[in-house]
Amino acid sequence: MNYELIIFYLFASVLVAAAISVVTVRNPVYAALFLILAFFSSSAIWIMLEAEFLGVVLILVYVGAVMVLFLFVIMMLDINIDILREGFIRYLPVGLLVAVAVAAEMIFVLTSDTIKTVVAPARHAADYSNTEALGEILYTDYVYPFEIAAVVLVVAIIAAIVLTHRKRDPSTKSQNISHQVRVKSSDRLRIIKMDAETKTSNKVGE
Amino acid sequence: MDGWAILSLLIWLPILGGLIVLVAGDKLSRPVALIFSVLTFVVSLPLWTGFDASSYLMQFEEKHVWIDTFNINYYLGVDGIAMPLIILNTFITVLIVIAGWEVIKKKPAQYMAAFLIMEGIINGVFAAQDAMLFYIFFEAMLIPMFLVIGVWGGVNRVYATIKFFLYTFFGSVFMLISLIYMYNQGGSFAIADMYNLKLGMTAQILIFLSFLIAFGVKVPMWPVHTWLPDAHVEAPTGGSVILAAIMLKIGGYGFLRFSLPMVPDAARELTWLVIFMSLTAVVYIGFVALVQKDMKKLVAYSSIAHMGFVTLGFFLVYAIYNNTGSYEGSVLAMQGGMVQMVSHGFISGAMFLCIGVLYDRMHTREIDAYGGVANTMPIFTAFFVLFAMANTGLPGTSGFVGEFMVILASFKANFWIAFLAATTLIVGAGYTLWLVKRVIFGGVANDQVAMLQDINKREFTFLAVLAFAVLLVGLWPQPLIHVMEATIVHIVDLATQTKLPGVN
Amino acid sequence: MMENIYLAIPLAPLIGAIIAGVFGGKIGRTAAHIATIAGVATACVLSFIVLKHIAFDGNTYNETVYTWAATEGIAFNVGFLIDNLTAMMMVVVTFVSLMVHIYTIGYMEHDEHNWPEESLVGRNSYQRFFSYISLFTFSMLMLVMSNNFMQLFFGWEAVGLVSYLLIGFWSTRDTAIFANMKAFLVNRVGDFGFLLGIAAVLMYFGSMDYAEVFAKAPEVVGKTINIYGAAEWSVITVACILLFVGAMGKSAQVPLHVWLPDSMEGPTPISALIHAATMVTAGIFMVARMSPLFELSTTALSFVLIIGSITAFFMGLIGIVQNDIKRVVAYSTLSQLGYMTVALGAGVYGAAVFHLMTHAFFKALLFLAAGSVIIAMHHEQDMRKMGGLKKYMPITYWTSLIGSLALIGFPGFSGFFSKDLIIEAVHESHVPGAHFAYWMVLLGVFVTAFYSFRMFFLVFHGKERMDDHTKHHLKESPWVVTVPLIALAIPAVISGYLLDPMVVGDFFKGAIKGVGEHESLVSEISHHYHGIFPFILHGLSATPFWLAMGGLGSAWFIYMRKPEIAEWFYNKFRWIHTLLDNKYFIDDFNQKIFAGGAVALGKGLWKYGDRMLIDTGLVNDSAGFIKKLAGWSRYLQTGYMYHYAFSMIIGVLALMGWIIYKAG
Amino acid sequence: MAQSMIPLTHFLVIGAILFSVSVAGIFLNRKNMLIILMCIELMLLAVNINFIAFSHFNQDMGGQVFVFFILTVAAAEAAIGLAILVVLFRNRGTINVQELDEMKG
Repeated sequence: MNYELIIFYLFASVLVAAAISVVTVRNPVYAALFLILAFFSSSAIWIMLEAEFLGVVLILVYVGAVMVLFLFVIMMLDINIDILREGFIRYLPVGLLVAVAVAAEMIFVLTSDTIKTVVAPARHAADYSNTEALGEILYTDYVYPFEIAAVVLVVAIIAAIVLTHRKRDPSTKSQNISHQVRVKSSDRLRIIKMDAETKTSNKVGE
Repeated sequence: MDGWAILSLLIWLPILGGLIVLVAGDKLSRPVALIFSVLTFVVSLPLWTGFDASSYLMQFEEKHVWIDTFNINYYLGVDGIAMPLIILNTFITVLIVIAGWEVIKKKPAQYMAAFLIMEGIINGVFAAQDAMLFYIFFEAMLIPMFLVIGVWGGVNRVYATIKFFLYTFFGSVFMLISLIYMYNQGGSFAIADMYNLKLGMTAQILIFLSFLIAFGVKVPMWPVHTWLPDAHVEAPTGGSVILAAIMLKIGGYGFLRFSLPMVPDAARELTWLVIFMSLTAVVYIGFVALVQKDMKKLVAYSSIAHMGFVTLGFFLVYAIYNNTGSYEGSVLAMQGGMVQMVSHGFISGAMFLCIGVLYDRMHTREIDAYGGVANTMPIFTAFFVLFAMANTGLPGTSGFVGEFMVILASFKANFWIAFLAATTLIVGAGYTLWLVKRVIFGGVANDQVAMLQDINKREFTFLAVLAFAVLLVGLWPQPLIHVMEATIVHIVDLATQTKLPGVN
Repeated sequence: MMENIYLAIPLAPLIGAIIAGVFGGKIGRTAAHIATIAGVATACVLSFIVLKHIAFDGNTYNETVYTWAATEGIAFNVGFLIDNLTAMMMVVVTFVSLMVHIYTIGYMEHDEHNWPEESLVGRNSYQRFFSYISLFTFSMLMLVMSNNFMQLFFGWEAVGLVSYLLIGFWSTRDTAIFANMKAFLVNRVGDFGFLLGIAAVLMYFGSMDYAEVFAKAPEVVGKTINIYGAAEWSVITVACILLFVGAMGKSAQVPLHVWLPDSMEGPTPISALIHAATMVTAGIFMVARMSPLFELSTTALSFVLIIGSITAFFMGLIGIVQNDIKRVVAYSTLSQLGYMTVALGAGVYGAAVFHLMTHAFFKALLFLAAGSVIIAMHHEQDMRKMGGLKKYMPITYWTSLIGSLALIGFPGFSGFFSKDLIIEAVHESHVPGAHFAYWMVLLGVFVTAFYSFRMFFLVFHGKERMDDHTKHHLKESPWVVTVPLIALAIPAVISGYLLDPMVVGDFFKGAIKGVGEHESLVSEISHHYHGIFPFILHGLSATPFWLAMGGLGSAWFIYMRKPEIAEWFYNKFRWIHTLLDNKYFIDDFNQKIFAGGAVALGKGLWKYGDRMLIDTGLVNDSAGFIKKLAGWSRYLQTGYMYHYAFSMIIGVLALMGWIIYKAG
Repeated sequence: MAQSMIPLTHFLVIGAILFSVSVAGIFLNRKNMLIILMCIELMLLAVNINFIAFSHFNQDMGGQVFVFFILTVAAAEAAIGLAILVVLFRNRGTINVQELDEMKG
């Protein structure tokens, strides 16, 4: 057994174990943490596949941003875990059955001869930069999709804000500067015409 | 007039007119609609005067590329069977505008616009020489009719509109499939190209059946006729008139334009089916008409029976050949069917207008609510009896011509076909005269009848015009028959040549 | 020149009809009847000119007026064929029509009394009536002048239409509008056969034109047609029987006779014109016209003969029990039409047409006389309330007597010649069924005499049974009524003397073809014939005369001398009376089985076929099924996101499995 | 160092297992929307592994570009998904999927 393969199996088993943990642990916080572990392991596997840039990005973006967001949300919400765990055991057989079926089918396909005959390419030289290669193709052929992706992100940001933005309580008092500036005297003071008041109280006594 | 694109004008002028009527608003809508309908009618007249009756070729042709990818063209033209129907359409529309003049109080502008637009679309159906164009007009026509019944209809109008729409729509999708199939086989949507397309027997039979469903629903043939009585009963008078006078004709026209020339071998194979359905329509529906309690329903059923003659006449050609070994008599039969279509346009239109006249006064169509109308409306009675007699196929009226020709020809096909077809003489007279007896004759039945006013000048105008038409065609059908002769002969030619691949 | 005359003859009454019908309200009564009478008078005068031109100068005319339609080499023309037969019919039609027109002035003078006060349709009924009878004259002329089957059918139906309009003329009377619908429908049954007959002719002869068809007839003789099963029918027989079915409808032969008695609901002038003299004889005329075809089929002739003889006898019997004066005459008309049909069946078409002519005169006379009585009786038609009218209405009395004598075939009167000839011919005939027919017509003579004079005695003699008010107003009718009576009485007597040229001679030579056996029949009769007076003398000693005298005598004895005999007979043989009074229950049968059956069938088809099977079953239930299906599939829509997700996953799983299975 | 010793199948199988686990996760944690979201992330990860494996073995950068975009979109999706979750919790007081049956017809 070769050194490289050992490393692969190591990360792969961690990855699988972490993934299983994600779906089985009681506490969502743990689940999130196991997910982070899974990302780490897969990032390692990616790097073994000469996708260094993406491996790094996975950790930076996912672990650094997305998973933090997850944790943040989990902790923010006051979730009753027991209710959410209901039926876990009941569905276990079905879940396993489906999972095994999916896995079996996929593995059946993946271990077919056509895929086995694919020969691994030669390793790149040490000075090969995956980032540079990716960047080259990304900013040339895929420049429009890249820009669209940027737009998608912006939309996501705005959407997230819009969704979670809370309306202010109408009873809260606040200033509206532009209204204050634009105010006219007539808005504040109204002059009306009326008949002069006569003293009537005197007559009552008579 | 050659320089004028008359057919395009006939399609788009009324549609434009309809839009203008919409813009003009309720007050101006009636005169504007009248102007446009009369204008369209006038424009349609050169079709008759400029028509070369000795040729079966398409005339007044117009052709422009429309959708290049699928070889779909804006291709218009008329021959001897389309031309009379277009003129019938423009003629009837004028009468409808007049008939709806005072009667329609709810949204008159929309009402008039719907009919003008429908007129244009139906002209398109008759003029289209490209199957896809035909199909589009064929379907588009449903929309204004749907609105007319749905908006100005009676109590159960929603049921009737949906039934009407689904029925006809159900039929036409099959036709679309067939047209696309033939396009895939021949690479062209032009109807003339489809005539030359060789098709195997299975394909022909399937195509024939799809056409049969599409046009059979429209005609309507038994047993897919039940939408018609409902639609008629719920439709306003104008809607009924257009429905009976024009829209039903599209079914018959479709048989002549599509079924017979495109899939003659299948038509020969399945001719028994069509003849069976036609005779059922004549006999069965005749008896059903006898027991109707609603005047409009009665006339609607009589329409179905009369249209049975149309389909019978069209499909006698093979039966005649089987019986006598020659095609002699098939032209007579087919012309009989065509004349019957035109004549039925006049007569059923007139009958529905008459019922409309009564309905406007009494607000009921129940036969039992009437009786002795002659005592209060003598002039109306004269017209009503005339049209009723035309409905029974009395010689001298247009109703006779078609039935006479078809029965004469059907004897060549088979004694029993003629026998069953001729029963209409008795049954048709039975239901019509019984209607006349119960509604028109007798003593004044009730106070409402006693209060009836005779027809006014407007009503007199449209009834008189129709009466004139009915008598003219009845007394001298030769011009009409002459105009379609060459085309019908050509269609019989096409229908009698096999199109199976490998033959010829 | 002659062409214009031919054209003018039908058109003149048509123009009159249009003037009176369309503008009747504006121009008033007098102008309307002047216009129509002028039209018919023109036609009548011109008809006499034509008769002279054709019959005496020996011309025939057969030309097309215009082409109604032409297709596939078959021309449907409107045209005239004027030969001796036509010319004679034209004279009869226009003359009787003219008389009836004049008579109508008197008969319809107070027609407004027949309408409800407020009825608008009754307001111009007088003009309308004139318009109708002129229109009828036009139609009838088109029928007889036709030179082709299409126009024949046009005239055929057109006279039917006018008959319909006139029977139901008093449209506020329920019986009238029932009768007119019945008349039209029964006629339509006949027309149904007639149209099929025309279709058969077109198919096998390839033409609509009489001349062409007759010319081609010998070629068609051997052809057969397969109608049902394996039996092959001769084409000619089938065509002739079908055509004759039309004649049965129009000429009211059993079993299509039911409409004629009911048609008496119409005003009397039209009973005379349409339902006695002209329209009902159209069938006879048609068969005579088609004689070259009928000659070729003995089967068809036999059929005609038997139908005719049944009608002649059994319809006469019903006449005995009728109490309505018009209905007696109506049943007598049926019976006489039977005689004509018998003559046709025996192959002596000339005799049939001859009887048609004489009958037209004397029967129109009888009807008009009956009408005159009805006027005097203030529209009371029940004979039991009449009697002793002789002294009040001398002209009516004498003309009626002439008519009745002519009807029973009293020697010297027109009916004698024609009827005797028919009986003689049937006696000599060898057509199958002739023997039966002979006895029928012979017994018919007795019956005819009996009911005719029963009516005559009941009306004009005996006790005055009317109420005082009516009696007080009894008087002879005005001249417009009596002049036509007298004018018709003359030919009712003398037209019989035309026997010599018309039947024995070769008057109908070109128009009516008797070939083979029947030719010899005619010649055999001619052989016995030695001039008009020996014929009368011979008639005095023959059986029919004594039968007629017997009928006359017994009528006199029973109704004048010993009315108790009728009473006794009535009590003794009530079932016979019931049978006759109910017209052999044919009406009830038709009403129940055909009318009721058609309505029941229609209801059944509508209820179970249209509404249940198609509408509910096919249409609404298929819509309902979709609705139900949607209802079920609605349960699949739980609204739980994860259910959708699961089904998606399972779907992917299944799809993957399927792809693997296919690939593996 | 000419060639990698690990065959393509290995990577793909890892991806497959990861995918199956996440499918099972969705089944098992049918009520907890948070875990479901995480399972979706895992699924995307499995897909990404496949992309990268193929990209490597076929020497085609296109696969990596795809992964790049998937990451982007997944990030966006997570952000919006969590935002929805927060709103949901705020309105309904629960993230129990079983109580969310507003779409039921």
